[in-house]
Amino acid sequence: MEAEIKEKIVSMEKPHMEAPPDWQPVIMGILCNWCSYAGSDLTGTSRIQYPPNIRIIRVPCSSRVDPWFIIKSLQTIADGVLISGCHPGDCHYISGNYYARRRFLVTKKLLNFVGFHENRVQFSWVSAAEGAKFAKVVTKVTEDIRKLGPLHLYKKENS
Amino acid sequence: MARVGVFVCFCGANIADFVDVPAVTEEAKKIKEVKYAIEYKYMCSDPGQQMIRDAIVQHRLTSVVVAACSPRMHEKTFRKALSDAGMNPYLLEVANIREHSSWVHQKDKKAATEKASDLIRMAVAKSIANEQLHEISVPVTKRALVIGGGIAGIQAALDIADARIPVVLVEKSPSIGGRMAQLDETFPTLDCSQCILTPKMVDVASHPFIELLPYSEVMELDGYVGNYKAKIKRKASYVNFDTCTGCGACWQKCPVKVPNEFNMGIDKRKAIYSPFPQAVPNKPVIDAEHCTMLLKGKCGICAKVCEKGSIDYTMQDEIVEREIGAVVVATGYDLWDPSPYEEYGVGRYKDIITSLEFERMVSANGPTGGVPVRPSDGKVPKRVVFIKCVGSRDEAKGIEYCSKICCMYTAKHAILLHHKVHDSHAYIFYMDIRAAGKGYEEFVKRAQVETGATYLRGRVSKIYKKGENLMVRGEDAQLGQVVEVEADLVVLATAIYPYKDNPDLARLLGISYDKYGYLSEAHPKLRPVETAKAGIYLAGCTQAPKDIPDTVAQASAAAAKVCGLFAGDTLKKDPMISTVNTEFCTGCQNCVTVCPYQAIVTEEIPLGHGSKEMRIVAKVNEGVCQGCGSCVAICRSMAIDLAGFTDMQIINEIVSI
Amino acid sequence: MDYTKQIQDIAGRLFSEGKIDIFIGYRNTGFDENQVPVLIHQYKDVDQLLFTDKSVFNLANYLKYEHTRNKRVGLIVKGCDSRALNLMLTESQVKRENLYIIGIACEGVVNETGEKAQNCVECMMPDAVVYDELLGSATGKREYQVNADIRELDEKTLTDRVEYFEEIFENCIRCNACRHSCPLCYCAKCCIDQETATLFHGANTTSSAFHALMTWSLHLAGRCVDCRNCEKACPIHLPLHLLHKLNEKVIYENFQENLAGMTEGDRGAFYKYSLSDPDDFIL
Amino acid sequence: MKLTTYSTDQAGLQAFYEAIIRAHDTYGPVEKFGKFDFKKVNSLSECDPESPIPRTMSVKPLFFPKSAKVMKYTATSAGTELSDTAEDPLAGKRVILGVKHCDARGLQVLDAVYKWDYIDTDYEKRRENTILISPRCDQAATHCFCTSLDYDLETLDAVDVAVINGADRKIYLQARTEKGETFLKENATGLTSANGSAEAEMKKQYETFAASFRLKMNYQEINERMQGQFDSPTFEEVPSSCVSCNTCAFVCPTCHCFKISDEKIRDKGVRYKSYDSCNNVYFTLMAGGHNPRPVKYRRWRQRAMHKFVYYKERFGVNLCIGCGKCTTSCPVNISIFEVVTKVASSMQE
Repeated sequence: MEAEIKEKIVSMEKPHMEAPPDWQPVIMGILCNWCSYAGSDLTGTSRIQYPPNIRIIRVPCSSRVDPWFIIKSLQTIADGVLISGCHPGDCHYISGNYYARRRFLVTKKLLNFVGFHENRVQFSWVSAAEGAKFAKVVTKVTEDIRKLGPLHLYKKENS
Repeated sequence: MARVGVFVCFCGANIADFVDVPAVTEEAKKIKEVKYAIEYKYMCSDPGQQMIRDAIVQHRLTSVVVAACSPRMHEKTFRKALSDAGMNPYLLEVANIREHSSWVHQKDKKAATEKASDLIRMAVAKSIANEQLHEISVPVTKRALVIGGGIAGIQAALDIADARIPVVLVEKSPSIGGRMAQLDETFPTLDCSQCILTPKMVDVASHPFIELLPYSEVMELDGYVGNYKAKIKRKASYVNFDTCTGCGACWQKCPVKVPNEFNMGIDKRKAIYSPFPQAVPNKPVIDAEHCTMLLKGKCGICAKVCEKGSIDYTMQDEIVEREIGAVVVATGYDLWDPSPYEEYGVGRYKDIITSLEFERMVSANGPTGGVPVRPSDGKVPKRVVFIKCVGSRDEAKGIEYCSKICCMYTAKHAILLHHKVHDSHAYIFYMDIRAAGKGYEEFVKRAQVETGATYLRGRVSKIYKKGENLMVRGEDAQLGQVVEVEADLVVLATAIYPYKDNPDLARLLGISYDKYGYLSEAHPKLRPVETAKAGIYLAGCTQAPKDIPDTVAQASAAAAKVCGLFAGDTLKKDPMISTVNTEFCTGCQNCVTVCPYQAIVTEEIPLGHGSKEMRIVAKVNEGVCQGCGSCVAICRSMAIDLAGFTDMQIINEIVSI
Repeated sequence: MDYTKQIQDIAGRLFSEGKIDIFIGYRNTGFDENQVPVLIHQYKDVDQLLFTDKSVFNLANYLKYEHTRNKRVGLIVKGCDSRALNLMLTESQVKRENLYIIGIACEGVVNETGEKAQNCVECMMPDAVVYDELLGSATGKREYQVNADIRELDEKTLTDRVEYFEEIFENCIRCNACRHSCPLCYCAKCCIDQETATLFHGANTTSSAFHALMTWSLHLAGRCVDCRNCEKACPIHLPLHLLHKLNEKVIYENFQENLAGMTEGDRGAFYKYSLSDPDDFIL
Repeated sequence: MKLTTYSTDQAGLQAFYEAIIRAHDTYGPVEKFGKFDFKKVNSLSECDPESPIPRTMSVKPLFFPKSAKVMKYTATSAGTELSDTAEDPLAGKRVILGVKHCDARGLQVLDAVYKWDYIDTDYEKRRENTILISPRCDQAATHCFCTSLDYDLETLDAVDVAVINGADRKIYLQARTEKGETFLKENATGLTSANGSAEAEMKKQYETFAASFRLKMNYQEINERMQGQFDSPTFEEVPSSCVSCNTCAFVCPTCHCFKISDEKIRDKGVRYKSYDSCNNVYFTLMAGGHNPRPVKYRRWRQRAMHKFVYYKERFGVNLCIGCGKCTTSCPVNISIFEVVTKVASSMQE
């Protein structure tokens, strides 16, 4: 039990800040048009249920995602960010997700270094056929962030 | 001041059952920029679209948000509705409240409703930053380049030319015809390959819309879809094709003998040669690597015997340029080199040949006059062992894929052997028989019944010499025992392998290729003919192993694509592409590096107003840009933006959830 | 490390041969032992020039301003400076033919307390990599070592790191001296000053400082040469190198990339990719 | 002017400070990253009122913060609703320890612009509610030249309570304003009254202090000379090593340019007023695209002229107060002292 509490303290940004009782996490989802957005549509068409906390933005390709979309999302309303693109090799634009992958890794590590829990920013590859995977990923990300509680770092005052 | 109209769809019960649509509409009305919001049963229906059109006019809307199903579904429909109301169609945003809310949060109506409201708020915020966009039109040069003169290239060229579109057909060797010209008879109908191919070859040569450039290679391809410029090297043939009659006196007298590539090196050709009797054009060329006149300056016999004086030893390679609008790549295949199969004795035993060598032997115009013979002693073989999947489906020694045609041609070879040598017997070692195709299974049956060939399921483990003959040891997996067959001749069905220069060609064309060297299609299922580079298409075995019907089908498909591309005077393109703001561009050219389509070039502009000093900035080629946004995300000075997904639009979405 | 004489000679020679319009070097501040950059326009000022282990500032920074554009410039570069210069050459910000580069095989500069500076202790490439003339004897590339401060912070708990960095971002006054003193921040208008950013991050608040510094460090990821001009310029002495060194560590460890600016034509880790890049962090 | 003076020793001063910290909202120079910045303190050990001048930031942010909320608003289809921001955190009664005299003088100079045609009520309130307690400098730092800019015994009323080191380790506390007088009297527990006895020692102390200055100028003369120097070519040469980094303006105790920016999320917005700098290229960029100061030397000229000419023209007092903070913070140590003296002297040549 003690170890568990310690673990919690070590892994939280601001352990002393409690989540309000009716708090729900907000997750910013940025999906590439060709694979992940299509995959999320398939989740819908297949009526696979997932937590309603994600808000989705459509971009043409994961390589369109500038790291400061992530930073800005975290600074405004979102408690976490999920970015999803095509599997390596499947990029509609040949190489976009390879460039994106490098940026994502560095962004994730940098954010973690300055204090964001690594689960705040997540990436996934979801193909247009992986409706079930999309639901699984969203569920996992939502639950991870729910455990972390509301994000309090560098928020804009009016968010 | 933005005036946004929000149109919320019930989608029958699809949305309405799980999202409180009227509440969502009310919520939307609270947004500052929203001047009009309404819900309707089916927004995509005619009355629904009419509501949008009316509201645009009535409420002087500056952008429209439709909250309904996925934009991948009805974005086009609603864009058209905007257009019809005289509004720029790109001022539309779709909030996906069906796939992303009602269908996936069916157990929590409150949360689904909240989420739908948020999605609408995001779409409204994005739409405020939407700009009027206009379809891009790119001029087209209506001329196609076909690379490769095999059956794929021939078919594509003929189909395009028949649509009265000029074609430049480039073939590397002296004659068109390709691999198909080497074949004897073709499965599953056993019609003579030459008989069906040569008329097409002649058609190519005589077609008014086809410019045939044999003995030529593409050196450079610049530009973009509709506007390519190709540099083609016409290799020096040392024969004036205009005066040459193709009489053959020169090659009959030529003293230099060279292994004949067309016959897989079974016999010899001369240094001046025409590859085969039905060649098109039927004009000889001098092989500069072997001609003693060209190498040492001695001989000159061909010039002496040529009555027309067509021989010109001083001829030089020539570069010709052609402006073209589209390219069909049909470079065909090579045979996989079976030498890793040491246990078969490849290279050690003369009487092990490849299937294409066998094909040449049984061919009526082949080196042995249509009768198979043993290379070692010239005897006609009675017991022939055919081994399938040599290289194919073998991760350890060969390649992973199935070469697709070997099952069929081996069956054909068994029949041909039976026809040519009546008292012969064929033994066929196979892994599986893959005979999917019209008349294919029947054909294999026919081979088995008609020839009595022994089909042995199993791999060959060793071939060794026994006297003059070869002992083939393998496994009969059905009996579960080792079998040994004494053979006069062994024929290896070696795998199809991509044409060896494919990677170089792909780099030259700016398209991608896989680990073997097959050129990559844009999408394996839905765009199997296109490459990722607009205006470049694939046909035949350059993309993957294929038989003749598939090759011809793909060639015709590529031709149809070209014709479709050339249907209008200009190409219409989606306007969602990158644009450079030269004021902020630093000219670092990182965007040039990451663009997968080479769509970004540089230009020089004056440093300031009226300044003589110049600076470099990036420039997006509208015709090439596909709108992925890679350049936008890496541009540090934010000088590039992607229409339809601008930074401003995305920020607006982010801060309004 | 004292190349004062050689540099004065070279600069003098360049001016007298008419090969340069401007020479960028170091001079004494005039009131203490420290040195400041100086732009010399004529032969007679050459004797001001100095070069010792107090010649700290990265002079490549001056190549981004209007008064050196299209001028023939002579300048001194240490190892790190030369790598910044290399990137500027790769990114077409300067023309090689306009430059006369005096490379230094650097032995490390000193910090305010007189000790060898941290970035020099950890320097992987002390020799200038691009030059017309090299002073000192090259010692070659050294082993990569993880920055001492990064190692220390990595061992802390997330909560402690949060506290540490909150202090940094709270104290930032957003004067932007860091980016102005960085030779690789040459954009005509920084993205942080553009409408898209100012609309939400225009104020000098902690959150804006966070946005600005994070964006800045990501724009320098794979490009930062660790010259620490930014840190020297910061009026409140924020440990800005942490952000860059972390990026450098991630890139070095995960992508096996070369150091930023080692060769001309290498644009840095974000402008290329490898099929074997780590994928395990992706769901 | 009759000045209430108390005397004490080092321990007494510590006790005085501690008593103040206990009784009032107190700010003092707190060390962070090697620099002293004025922060709220809860005990004397957190801060150092004697912090060294070159490493101490200005006290300006406590009166004119780097970013302050102007208002909040909510924009919906029902209209835009404005709301005042939460209470100004700097408006309450407070005491600031360890203010440098130059800093305090800077506030005095700033009063002129803030209490000019429009009175900045926020600023005024912050000024009114603040007691500045300031140890007097004994030694000039490298870049100090405040004595050349109207600093003398008479203008010490820039602070409310002056702390003066006397002979024999005696420390005098002297009220320099009415506000300071009331404050000192209220908090004089434990201090010995020493009215009238400090003046002589102060004079002596000032003399040694004044003698420690490396930099000296006649600013009246410089002011006159520079008035005609707008087109001086010296402006183009002097700051050539400037990197346009803005630091000088941000650390300056008297720079008061600001920008207004909105941060809007969903339907709620906050309007901020934040520092800006004339050294910023885009400072003077106008909506039409014209920029009167696109190049560095023009921006530098503006800075120098504003500091030494324009402000005096309008308000009768020099804007630069000679604290040397800009030179200390400048990454390439450009000295405004050097620049203006060079420009002023270039006319003679």
